[in-house]
Amino acid sequence: SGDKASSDEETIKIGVLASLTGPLETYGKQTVAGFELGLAYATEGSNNAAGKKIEFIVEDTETKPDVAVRKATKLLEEDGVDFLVGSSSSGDTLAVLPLAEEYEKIMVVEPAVADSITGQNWNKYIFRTGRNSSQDAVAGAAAIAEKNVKIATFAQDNAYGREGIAAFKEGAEKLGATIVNEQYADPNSTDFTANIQSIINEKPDYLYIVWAGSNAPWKQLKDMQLEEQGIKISTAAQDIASLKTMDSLMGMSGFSIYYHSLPDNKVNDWLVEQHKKKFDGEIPDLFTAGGMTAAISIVEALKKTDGDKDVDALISTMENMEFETPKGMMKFRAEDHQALQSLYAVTLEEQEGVDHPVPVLIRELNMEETEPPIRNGE
Amino acid sequence: MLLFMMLFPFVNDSRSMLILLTQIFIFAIFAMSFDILLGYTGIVSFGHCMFFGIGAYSTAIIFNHLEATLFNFIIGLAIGIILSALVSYIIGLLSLRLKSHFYAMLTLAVSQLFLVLAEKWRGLTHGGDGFTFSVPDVFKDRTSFYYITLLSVAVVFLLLKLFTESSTGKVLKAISQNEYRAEALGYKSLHYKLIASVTAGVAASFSGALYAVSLRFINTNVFSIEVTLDALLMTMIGGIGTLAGAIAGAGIIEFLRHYLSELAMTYPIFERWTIILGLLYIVVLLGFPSGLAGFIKRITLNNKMKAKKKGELERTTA
Amino acid sequence: MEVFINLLVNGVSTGLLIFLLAAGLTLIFGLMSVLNFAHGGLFVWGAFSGAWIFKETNSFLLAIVGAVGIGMALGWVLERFLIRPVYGNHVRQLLITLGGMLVLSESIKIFWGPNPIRVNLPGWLEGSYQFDGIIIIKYRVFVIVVGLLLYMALWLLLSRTQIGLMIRAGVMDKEMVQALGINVKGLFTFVFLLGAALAALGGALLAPYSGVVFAEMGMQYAILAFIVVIIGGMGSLQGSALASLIVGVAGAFMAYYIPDLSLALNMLLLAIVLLVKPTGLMGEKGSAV
Amino acid sequence: MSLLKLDNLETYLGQYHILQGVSMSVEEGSITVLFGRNGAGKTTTLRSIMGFNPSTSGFVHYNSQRISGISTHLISRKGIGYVPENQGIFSALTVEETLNLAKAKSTGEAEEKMEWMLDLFPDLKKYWRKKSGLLSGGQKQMLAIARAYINGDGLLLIDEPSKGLSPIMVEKLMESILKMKEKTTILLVEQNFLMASEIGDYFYIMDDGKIVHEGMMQDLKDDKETCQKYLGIA
Amino acid sequence: MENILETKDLSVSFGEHDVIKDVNLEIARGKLISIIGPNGAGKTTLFNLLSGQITPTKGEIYFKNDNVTKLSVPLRARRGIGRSFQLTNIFPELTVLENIRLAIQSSSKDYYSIYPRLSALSRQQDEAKAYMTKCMLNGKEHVLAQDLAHGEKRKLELAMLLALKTELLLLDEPTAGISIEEIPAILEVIENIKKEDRYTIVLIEHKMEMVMHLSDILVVLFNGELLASGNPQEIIKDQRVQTAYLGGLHRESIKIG
Ligand SMILES: Nc1ncnc2c1ncn2[C@@H]1O[C@H](COP(=O)(O)OP(=O)(O)OP(=O)(O)O)[C@@H](O)[C@H]1O
Ligand SMILES: Nc1ncnc2c1ncn2[C@@H]1O[C@H](COP(=O)(O)OP(=O)(O)OP(=O)(O)O)[C@@H](O)[C@H]1O
Ligand SMILES: [Mg+2]
Ligand SMILES: [Mg+2]
Repeated sequence: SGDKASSDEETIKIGVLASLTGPLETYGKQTVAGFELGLAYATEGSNNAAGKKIEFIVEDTETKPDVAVRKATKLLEEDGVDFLVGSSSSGDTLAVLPLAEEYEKIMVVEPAVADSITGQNWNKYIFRTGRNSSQDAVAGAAAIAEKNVKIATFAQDNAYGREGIAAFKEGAEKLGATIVNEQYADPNSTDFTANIQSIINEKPDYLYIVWAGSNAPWKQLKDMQLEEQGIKISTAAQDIASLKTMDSLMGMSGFSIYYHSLPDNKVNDWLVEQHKKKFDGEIPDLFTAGGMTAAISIVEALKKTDGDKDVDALISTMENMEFETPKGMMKFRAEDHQALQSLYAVTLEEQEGVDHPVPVLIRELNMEETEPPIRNGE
Repeated sequence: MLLFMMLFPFVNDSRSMLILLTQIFIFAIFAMSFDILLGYTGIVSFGHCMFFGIGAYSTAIIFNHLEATLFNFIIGLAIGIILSALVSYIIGLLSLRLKSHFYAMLTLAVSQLFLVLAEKWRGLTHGGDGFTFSVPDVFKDRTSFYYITLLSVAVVFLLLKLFTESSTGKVLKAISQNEYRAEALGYKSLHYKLIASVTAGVAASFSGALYAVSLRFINTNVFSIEVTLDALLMTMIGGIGTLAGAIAGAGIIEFLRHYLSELAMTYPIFERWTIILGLLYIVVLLGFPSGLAGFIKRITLNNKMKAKKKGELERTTA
Repeated sequence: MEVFINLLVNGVSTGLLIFLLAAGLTLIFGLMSVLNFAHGGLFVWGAFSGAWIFKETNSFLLAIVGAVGIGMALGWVLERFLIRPVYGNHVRQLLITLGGMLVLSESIKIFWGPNPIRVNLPGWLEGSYQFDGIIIIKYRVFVIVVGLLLYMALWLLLSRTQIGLMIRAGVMDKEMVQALGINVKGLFTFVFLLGAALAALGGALLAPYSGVVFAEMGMQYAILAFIVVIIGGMGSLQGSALASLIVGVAGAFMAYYIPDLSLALNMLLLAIVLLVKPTGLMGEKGSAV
Repeated sequence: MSLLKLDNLETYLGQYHILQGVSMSVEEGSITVLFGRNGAGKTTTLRSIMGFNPSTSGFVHYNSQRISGISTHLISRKGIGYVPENQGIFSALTVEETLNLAKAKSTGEAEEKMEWMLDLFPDLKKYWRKKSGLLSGGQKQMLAIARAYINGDGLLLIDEPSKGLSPIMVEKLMESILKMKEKTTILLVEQNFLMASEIGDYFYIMDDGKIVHEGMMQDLKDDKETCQKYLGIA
Repeated sequence: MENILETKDLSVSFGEHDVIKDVNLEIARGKLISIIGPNGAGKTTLFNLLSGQITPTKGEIYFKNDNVTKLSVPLRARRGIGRSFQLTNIFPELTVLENIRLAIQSSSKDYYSIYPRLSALSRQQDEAKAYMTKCMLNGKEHVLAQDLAHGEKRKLELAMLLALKTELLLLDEPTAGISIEEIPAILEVIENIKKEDRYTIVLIEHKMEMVMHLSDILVVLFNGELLASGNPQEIIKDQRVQTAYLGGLHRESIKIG
């Protein structure tokens, strides 16, 4: 139990929760790969920070909240971890949040997006390096919304879709755009043409889409000839697996959270290089960067406290802490511990020798621009 | 066995094992409730998760709005149980006269409607993301919660056992074999099926409530078809028509899951452990249609027969 | 008016696509009285292998044929090892094919990884026609044509040959049918393979519809197919066709006019039909209760 | 010449040794009756001939061809029709469908045979479109016989046709079977001694899986001792 | 004498096929009535109407002067109409004892108790054994019903029916498929039941010898209509019955016992 680890003052343990099997397993694997690289980067390969050895233990949540709780408890109690990192799904993460509070350990949330993690379900031990839905939405709005622009929205009829659109709407309207139609579709549906039809009827300038997961409507959007009717599509350019399904959106402008060629900084250069070296020429993906960021944030905090694991010291250090990440500088906002970060306005372009549409930078949306509203009521 | 389980926390101080066992107990209750339908009454329901979910959400929502006291837990539990009883009664009344597979699909449909409801009634459920809530301290403590669930399994097992041994239970068994004949003996089969489905619904709701408390979090997953499938796997593998089989099944499945996914950390081929579970399930269905419990029963029966034969042989030769 | 036509065409085409999926299921159920949950697994295998073959060979025909072939091979394995031992027992069929379903859809990930994969179309099926507000997607027309042709072929097979009769009789008394000189085992295998072929074909045709395929779609579409088959009346080919069209068209109109209800539409339809007419729209009297 | 010949047939059901060396032969154009008490193995004998319960040793020859060891549908196609003990009615098929099915792999002139059967059993014509499961017991029996005859007219194996039939039906059935005898050979299993002795030419008596007695039917009627011993008839 | 069961213009048709036509039946308490009639005459259907498996298209059924036409199968069983089935109809995977106990449980009005009552259990056990003795099933208590020989299954049917303690017993061909040697045993059981005066028995049977031996009253059903009813010896001489049902064969008889 706990005392074994605490007797070993010299080691700092981090428990990483991720979906290694189940529908989100690619996300989980990226996080883990990124985390490992991030640790190497931040400790310059020594896995030592402020004189302490850093270890990490990975557990598979299987994208099931009950398993996540069990694994988290195991990490906290048996392995005696000092930090939790994770996880791939919002559900798993939400289920683990109270444990962080109960055991008084810091949890770095990456890459779960649900606003409520830093909103109503937040507690002071929670820090999030991943972006949240609202940031996405603000970035999405910033990429297309301006005065007198008519925008229709289309999203999955679930919490992710609804939340994303609500935040987008707020952001877009602030920028002077009007939302003319909101469509939500059964994420499991075969046929989205009716929703698309309804959008066409409103003749908007833009169609903004919030969609995660497999059964995406891209193909049908193209079939319905939206572009030809003067409706521009905009959505998030997500991980590479998703990009591979977005062939028909070539030329679209939207935003990206991360793509290896978008940020221009040395951390990212290092990541791309090392990742390719380690994984057979493969480029890092969306959540690889996220995993790395989570690792860096922890190591940086430890460096600042000089290896002090005292949780209150760590919290006060991390609040307002700025740190270098593959996506440039980030900062944990003091109020809700959400990392403010850059997102990227992009267009999708075809590139020689790449089997998916490549997000090409239009401009970086800096952390002030993408700053989401504070929702944890404190 | 029970004694061993009682002593377990003293001999083993691994918390995650404790949680795993707690989880197994909760699912054991759920699987037993499913067994009342599948094993004792011959009703296949593909929507059993709805009662699990109703129980879980009732408790969770109460704790989300009221204080985390034991009294409120009882209230949540009661609401869940009443709702489940009501829902199972109504669904049963409408559809239990359908043939097995139609009933299965109908329950699936209704449970999916509950999923949609939970997804859409955001004000109450916070949609698919779900919400966390706090629970009374006795439930927070892993050891005391372990004992609470252990006690619950024992009590539910006992109650259901009594139920299946009662006249009503006997009639259920008879109905599952020959409904037509049972009617001619004066038993209204619909009444009995309703009793079975309400009993099962109530027990499932109870396990759902415990589940929510154990997580201190809830989301729409509790209404997902996987939850029903789990109950099905557990009951089938453990052996239908024997409540103990359902408990064993819950244990087997959860442990297998646990160790296979652990193995996956070192041997990536085990990442596809769902296949192994699926194959196991198929093998059990084909090879031991009565599950583990049935298999054991058969072996002991065979041994008894052999012993008896031997005895007879000795007598005749003597 | 344009809206109406668009919705109708798309709805009909979706309906026919669902029909392809349901046809195999209803065939296997109606004739052999087997409830095959693994149908969804065959379907998803059809979808993945079709997409994959097309990517490798760039021949749509080959993709379809290959997908159907693979579907049939898997169907053979299923019939031989899972279903044959449980003919005649609905509950066990339901349970065991569910296991088959789990294994089939999980094993997709061994071959193609856990990520969804994109599906392409040959040039001649890409794009759509547009006449003033009316947008007709070429591929949907193609699906409508294929769906109608298949419906006719199946209908002929069942009404013009005695296969249907033989198999129905075989379900009631297998030995007696053999005693009439009919090779029942062969026939059962044939029908099952036909059903598997239809499932795989449905998968291969659906894949380019939305443009992506993913392993989890098996369960999703298995449920959809079951819903349609039950609404139509178990085992009735016409019923399945009708129900597929209803689900397709109602889905399209509902998503347009009352989008809030569309999430629950199929389940509501199913529940209503089961409660009002348990035998389904065209089911035989008395078979459901 | 004997049309069907069983040679020392041994059959197991599960672990039970049911047929323990059954030998018998059926002459072409005759009605041969197989008697025996409940559980003697009569049904099993017929089922072994049809290949449902294949024998583990011994032979069955039909028309001098060996048919033991091949599958049922091939045995049937040689022209053997079978009326099972439980009638084997396809309850959801109509009379019409059932008889059409019988024609599918029929040997000989199916149409003619069908017409003749409908003449013999006019009830079948009356309920032509009715589901066979809804027919009364006697009607089902007629359907089963017609089905077997239409399907194969070389040899008919009939298992207890008079079970559950009214006296007049039994009488009619006897007449029909006698008429059928003109066109086909029949092996009949029967409990109703009265009926069988009236129409049979030759008989076998089975007990405990063995043939214990055989002879001409006329002789049996006078053989009170055998009747008493094996058939419980005084 | 009081009638335990009466039907008024009872009719049923399936589609356009009238199976039972205006049957007016009066069954006196304590008698054994046999129904004979050609195959397909509607005998089983008449039983199905009386016990409630099917509902008539027209007409009423009175049991002990109460109109029971609209009651369901189980409710009629509870009132006292019990039946056996033409094809054996038991609980295959329960033991013989359990099969009978289910009937006893019903007759002792122990319908819905949801906890086991030990005293009732042992009492029911003893009672079940008594019925087993009565129906000559001794020693088979713990055999699964499906493993019984055919004749024994028929006896079990009878035992269950008796254990239901209904006043009216409808027996549908209790000797169907039973070999000649075993018939006397079943006959004996029925005779024993008949001796106890509290039962009224309606029997469907094709074995004329048996019918003549047992019946107080003979009813002839033909094409769904009551053709004749009355004293067996007279009925059987009726020309119509001779041509429609008996044919020539009945003259030579099968010896029973
Ligand atoms: N599936 C089986 N497994 C084991 N024994 C069986 C099986 N089927 C039948 N038997 C036994 O085989 C024996 C012969 O049965 P068979 O049906 O051939 O008798 P039968 O002479 O036709 O009797 P009946 O006059 O009752 O029809 C009986 O003792 C029966 O119990
Ligand atoms: N559910 C039904 N639907 C349609 N017709 C039916 C149904 N049940 C019975 N019949 C018909 O009613 C008639 C009478 O059948 P029933 O079974 O009552 O005859 P039965 O007198 O018992 O004959 P048997 O002596 O052969 O048993 C038959 O012609 C049968 O086809
Ligand atoms: Mg026999
Ligand atoms: Mg009858």
